[in-house]
Amino acid sequence: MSGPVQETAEIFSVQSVGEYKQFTLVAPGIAASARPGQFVAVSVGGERTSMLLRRSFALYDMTPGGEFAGTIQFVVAENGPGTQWLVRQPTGARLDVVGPLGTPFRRPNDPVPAVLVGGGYGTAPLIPLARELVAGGSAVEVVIGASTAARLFGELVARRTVGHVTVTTDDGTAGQRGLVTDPLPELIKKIDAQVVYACGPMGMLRAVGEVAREHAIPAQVAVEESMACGIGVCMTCVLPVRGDDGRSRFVRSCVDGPVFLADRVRWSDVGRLPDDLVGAAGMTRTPMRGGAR
Amino acid sequence: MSGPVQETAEIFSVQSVGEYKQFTLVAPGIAASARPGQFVAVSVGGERTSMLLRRSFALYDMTPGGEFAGTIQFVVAENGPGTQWLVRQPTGARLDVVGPLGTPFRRPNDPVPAVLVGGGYGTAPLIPLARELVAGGSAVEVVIGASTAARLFGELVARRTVGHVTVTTDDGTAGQRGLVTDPLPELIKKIDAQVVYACGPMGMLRAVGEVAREHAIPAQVAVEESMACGIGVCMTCVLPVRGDDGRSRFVRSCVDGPVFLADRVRWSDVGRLPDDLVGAAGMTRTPMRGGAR
Amino acid sequence: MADMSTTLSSFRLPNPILTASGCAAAGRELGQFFDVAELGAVVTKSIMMQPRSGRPTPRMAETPSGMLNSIGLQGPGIDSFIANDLAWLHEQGARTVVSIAGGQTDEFVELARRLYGHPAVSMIEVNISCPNVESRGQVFACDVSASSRVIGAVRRAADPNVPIFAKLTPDVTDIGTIARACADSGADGLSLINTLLGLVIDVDRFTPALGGVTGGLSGPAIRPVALRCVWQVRQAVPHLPILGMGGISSGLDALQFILAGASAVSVGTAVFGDPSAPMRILAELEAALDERGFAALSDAIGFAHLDADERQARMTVTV
Amino acid sequence: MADMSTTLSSFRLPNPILTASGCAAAGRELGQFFDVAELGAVVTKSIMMQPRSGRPTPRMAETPSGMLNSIGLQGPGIDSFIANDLAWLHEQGARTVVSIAGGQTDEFVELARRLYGHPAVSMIEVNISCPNVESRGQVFACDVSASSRVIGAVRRAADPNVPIFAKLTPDVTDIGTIARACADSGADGLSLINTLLGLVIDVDRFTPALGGVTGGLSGPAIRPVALRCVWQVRQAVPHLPILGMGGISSGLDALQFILAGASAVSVGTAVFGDPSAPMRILAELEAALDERGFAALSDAIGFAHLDADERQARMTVTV
Ligand SMILES: Cc1cc2nc3c(=O)[nH]c(=O)nc-3n(C[C@H](O)[C@H](O)[C@H](O)COP(=O)(O)OP(=O)(O)OC[C@H]3O[C@@H](n4cnc5c(N)ncnc54)[C@H](O)[C@@H]3O)c2cc1C
Ligand SMILES: Cc1cc2nc3c(=O)[nH]c(=O)nc-3n(C[C@H](O)[C@H](O)[C@H](O)COP(=O)(O)OP(=O)(O)OC[C@H]3O[C@@H](n4cnc5c(N)ncnc54)[C@H](O)[C@@H]3O)c2cc1C
Ligand SMILES: Cc1cc2nc3c(=O)[nH]c(=O)nc-3n(C[C@H](O)[C@H](O)[C@H](O)COP(=O)(O)O)c2cc1C
Ligand SMILES: Cc1cc2nc3c(=O)[nH]c(=O)nc-3n(C[C@H](O)[C@H](O)[C@H](O)COP(=O)(O)O)c2cc1C
Ligand code: FES
Ligand code: FES
Repeated sequence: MSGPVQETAEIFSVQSVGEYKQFTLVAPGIAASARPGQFVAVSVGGERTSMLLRRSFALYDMTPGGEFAGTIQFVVAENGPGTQWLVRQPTGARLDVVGPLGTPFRRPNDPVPAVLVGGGYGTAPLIPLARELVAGGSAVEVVIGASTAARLFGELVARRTVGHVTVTTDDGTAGQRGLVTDPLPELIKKIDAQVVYACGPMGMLRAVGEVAREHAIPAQVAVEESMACGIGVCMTCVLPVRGDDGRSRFVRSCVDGPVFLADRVRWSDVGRLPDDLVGAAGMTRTPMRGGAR
Repeated sequence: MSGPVQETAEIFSVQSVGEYKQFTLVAPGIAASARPGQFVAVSVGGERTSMLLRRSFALYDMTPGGEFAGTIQFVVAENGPGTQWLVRQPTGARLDVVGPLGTPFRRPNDPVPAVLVGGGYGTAPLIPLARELVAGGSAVEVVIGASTAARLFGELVARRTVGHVTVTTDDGTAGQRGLVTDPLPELIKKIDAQVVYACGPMGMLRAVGEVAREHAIPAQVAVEESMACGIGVCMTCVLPVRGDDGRSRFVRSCVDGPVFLADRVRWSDVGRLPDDLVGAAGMTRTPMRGGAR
Repeated sequence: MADMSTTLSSFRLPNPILTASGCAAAGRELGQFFDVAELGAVVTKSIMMQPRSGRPTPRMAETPSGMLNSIGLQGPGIDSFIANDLAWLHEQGARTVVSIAGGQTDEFVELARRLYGHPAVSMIEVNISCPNVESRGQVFACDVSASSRVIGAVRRAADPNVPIFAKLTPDVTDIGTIARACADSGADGLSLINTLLGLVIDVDRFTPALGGVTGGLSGPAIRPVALRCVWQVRQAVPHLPILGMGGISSGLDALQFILAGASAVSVGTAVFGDPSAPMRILAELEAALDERGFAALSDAIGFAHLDADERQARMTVTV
Repeated sequence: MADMSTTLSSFRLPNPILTASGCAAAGRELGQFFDVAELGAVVTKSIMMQPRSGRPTPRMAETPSGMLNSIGLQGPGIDSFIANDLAWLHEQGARTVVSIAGGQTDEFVELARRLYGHPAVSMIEVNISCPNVESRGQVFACDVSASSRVIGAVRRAADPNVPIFAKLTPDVTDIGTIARACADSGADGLSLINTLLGLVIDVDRFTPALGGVTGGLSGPAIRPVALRCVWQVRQAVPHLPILGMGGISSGLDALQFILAGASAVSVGTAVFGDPSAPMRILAELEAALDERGFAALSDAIGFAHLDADERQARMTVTV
């Protein structure tokens, strides 16, 4: 795994998938080394924009250059002004992209049965992972969910990749009504899964982690925390995570994540400052007035 | 003359003319009442841009709606980031435009011989004026100049409108080498001109004013001062101008101009605060530290 | 539809959207784009006793998401203002907040006297973010005692039926202290913020870009600073109403100020880019309140200072 | 090609582009994008004695042409910093400015001692824009005597061969006074500016958007304020070198700071949007100086303060 690069990448195509847009970019430098679970950070707004920060997107596909130049794919949900700008960009436009960023999903060396759990566009990074797991001979189950049918992503490609997929929606507009975690225990049992991989909203990741723990198997989850730099220099993207030494620290989700072991993340302390965090004592000694200073 | 309106105007066409781009916009509200010498103020940069202020452009054409919707035209020289953005806008894009703004050239009630002097894109607002003067039966001479041939504007249309046009360039790449003011005295004499109209850089306007004064005729000149609002509320665009009462004031060039009588503008005091200006005494009594406060 | 009415001390307004001093002249030009009587109020450009030429040009520079200006309080002087501008506003039926500025305490006092009893004046905004000639040009609002002196004197001189608001500069170490001093001296409310002192260098002429060297920074760039000031002042003097401003260009921007503690807001620089901005912002704010279940604007004022229980209580009572 | 070398007191730099404290960690991550030894210097994130967790999330909010952060000086503490970060920088051959922060004077002093004689330390930036626990959390740099005390003590404790720069906050009534106090207490130069205190309200959650309530505003939005501070401090203490920063994202931005009086500049927030910004800005600045006929960067420092004759003289001598 080599480091990230900054590329001016042409948009090769933009496709609508439900409520999402799926982007294909010509980005050979990033495609060359990207791994499932990693993400890219894209400049938005064009010249003289008032939006200074890049927007992050998990990689849905990375096809290193061969006969053609290497490409990457990601999936964009319209959210605020940055993603609104992005989804309006036409084919042929050029985007400034930094990647691949973050830690990938860790794969077993030997085939192991795995369940992949995707929420909304969170399914995107699981697809290339599924492909690798299947190619490596692992038994794979995929369950995807969303609030409503239009926010599902990847059903077809998941089905093609692993042969079948379980679908849930909160409102029952597709698949079974309910949460992705509802069918999860059964799927784990079905293939005697040894690992769960998940990507989606924080609440879902936490719930997936709990189900995995009940089955005494690890869950690798890709989180989404607000990021200013994406490359590890600013410290905005931290989560309270338990380390190998048992002590918890605020850990950067852009370089030490976005993939974490679910049972290491202190979900109930996200957005809080638990007393036992390394360096928390230092904070009370010197309360800050606000600001970086 | 009715007041300005704010319109979302579609770009009907963009044409290259030398170094300039000539815009045609569908803007019936503005076209309905605009007069030669007036200008429009255009938002630049698109959504979430960091550029807050509108850019001003003199009207080159105003065709009120009849069978088709009313259109306006203006000519844009690439200057800083705002105009760079503007000249890249494609046909069909929509611009937020306010206009018509400012005072038009005042036309005589009866036909009078007139010389029109345009510098660079400053020729643009003189063309519709020339058309009106000719239609009104005035004898018209046009002289246009620029630093170099590619920065001339309107030679052909001026020739079509008034039959002939004198051209100067600083570098001799078109017409006679020299300044627009070189042939001016001769042209004034030729038609026994009773008025000069001019638009172009400040230095040129001042020089034109001097030539007119030497011939004891008025010069109406359209100035270009940095404008924040364009509608008269901010007081950024002022020039030191002598009033009918003989006293000088800082006068807003966006509403009391951009057309001024050249001999009323205190050219050598532009960018200064002459002691005899109305209210200058109030300034020394209360020196300001900077800022609006 | 949320009830949009609000109050600034004893001044009742049908809605909380005002213009900002110096960004709307005396309303006449904006009258070409909308009926100024539909504003919460027009805040006029700060007026002084004598006519003032203002500063030499260039008077403005565009900056990222902002602009720098150095107008230098150009104006016709109070007599002409009353005869022309105020008369026009009165004719339109526009509620009017008159902003006054002075070089010394006496000038403020004299201005308040001239406005005494004038039927068109609903409120006076005392622009103390301007330099004190008696103190080597230090801005009044940078100093506790200068602020107190002016506000106290104006409060005594002004029509007692007319609320007076002190307009503060953010360029101070502790805006809470200044706000408290104004409150103690009789201010009926606080307007915040005036521009931040800034500078741009012209890299081709190798000099400051503005004729006045430094200038005042305004626009969305300063909004986080303005919100912080509103937040701090709301905590320092919770009993005084705040007229908030600084970079407001949308209804959600205005809502941020309301939630932070402003009872009404002024729209300044946004008008330059969009002359009908105040009316657009009013409509957007109303929609934003409706979407969030506020029955009345007044329920949202200072809402972000409440804890979860207090919020719940306020919403249940009124919705 | 203009000679780009410059000095910050006794510290000689091949070029005037540095990173900004807290915006480049300790250089390692940026090393993936360019060779950090090519920077004028790396300025490391402010380090304190003990490990610090920093503040709860959310820690940032994007604002128009800026961002608000409330990291709360998360860091590993000085010992780990020296053992890991400083060692790595030393290996890379990167010139290093170590930023130190403390809750009281003693902490600053102890930090300076730990760095004493360390071969990798070219300069110390004393981040006094942080709260003084002994003074109810008031920021050191908001107060003349607190600033003097820290700077004097650090100057006495630090390696005499290493220049110390005081890093100031713009959130003060008169930055010139603070700068003079630092100069009198032995600062070898001044770093300006730190972030402006700001706030954003989350209009859906009805609370401040940041976990720390208020945060520091940075980016192009604040550039005019930063330039004004550099201008004022250059006039207040003309003999001290200035490390300028605040919203620099292009070579022309950097040139504005140089012309206003900075001897070198730090690039902060721009790195988040463009990790190779420092190298791009260096190239752009060099080109801008060449175009304008400056033979050396040093000729341009403070150029905008000169009158026309002085400028002429300076250009003719050197060009
Ligand atoms: C590692 C990672 C992977 C992601 N993958 C995807 C993906 O595959 N598809 C997708 O549609 N979205 C993804 N997101 C979320 C996406 O980055 C945000 O939706 C986007 O940044 C919002 O920008 P905006 O301008 O539309 O919204 P705004 O709310 O205006 O953004 C303002 C600021 O907040 C940040 N921000 C806002 N929401 C989020 C969020 N949910 N996560 C992180 N930062 C946020 C933005 O980056 C920006 O700096 C991912 C986020 C992270 C951190
Ligand atoms: C009444 C009037 C009529 C004009 N007519 C034309 C025309 O027909 N064609 C044309 O090409 N240009 C015209 N201009 C000039 C045009 O407005 C400027 O070139 C343009 O505003 C520059 O914007 P920018 O973003 O490219 O440059 P920037 O330098 O980045 O602009 C920064 C700010 O300064 C202002 N500014 C910069 N240069 C000028 C200038 N020369 N005049 C006024 N404001 C300026 C901008 O409006 C903006 O607010 C006219 C200006 C005025 C006032
Ligand atoms: C061009 C201009 C002129 C101003 N003149 C005044 C003034 O005369 N009196 C005053 O109190 N504030 C004045 N201000 C400050 C505004 O009223 C307002 O406080 C500030 O601009 C912040 O709001 P904004 O970002 O919405 O513009 C002026 C601002 C600008 C931009
Ligand atoms: C995320 C972040 C963290 C910062 N941390 C520090 C810090 O630890 N010490 C310090 O002196 N300044 C810190 N700063 C302030 C910067 O060094 C710089 O002074 C300020 O951001 C202005 O420059 P800019 O606009 O180029 O970012 C931080 C700024 C940001 C944005
Ligand atoms: S986003 Fe900057 S450290 Fe993670
Ligand atoms: S541009 Fe605002 S008054 Fe003329």
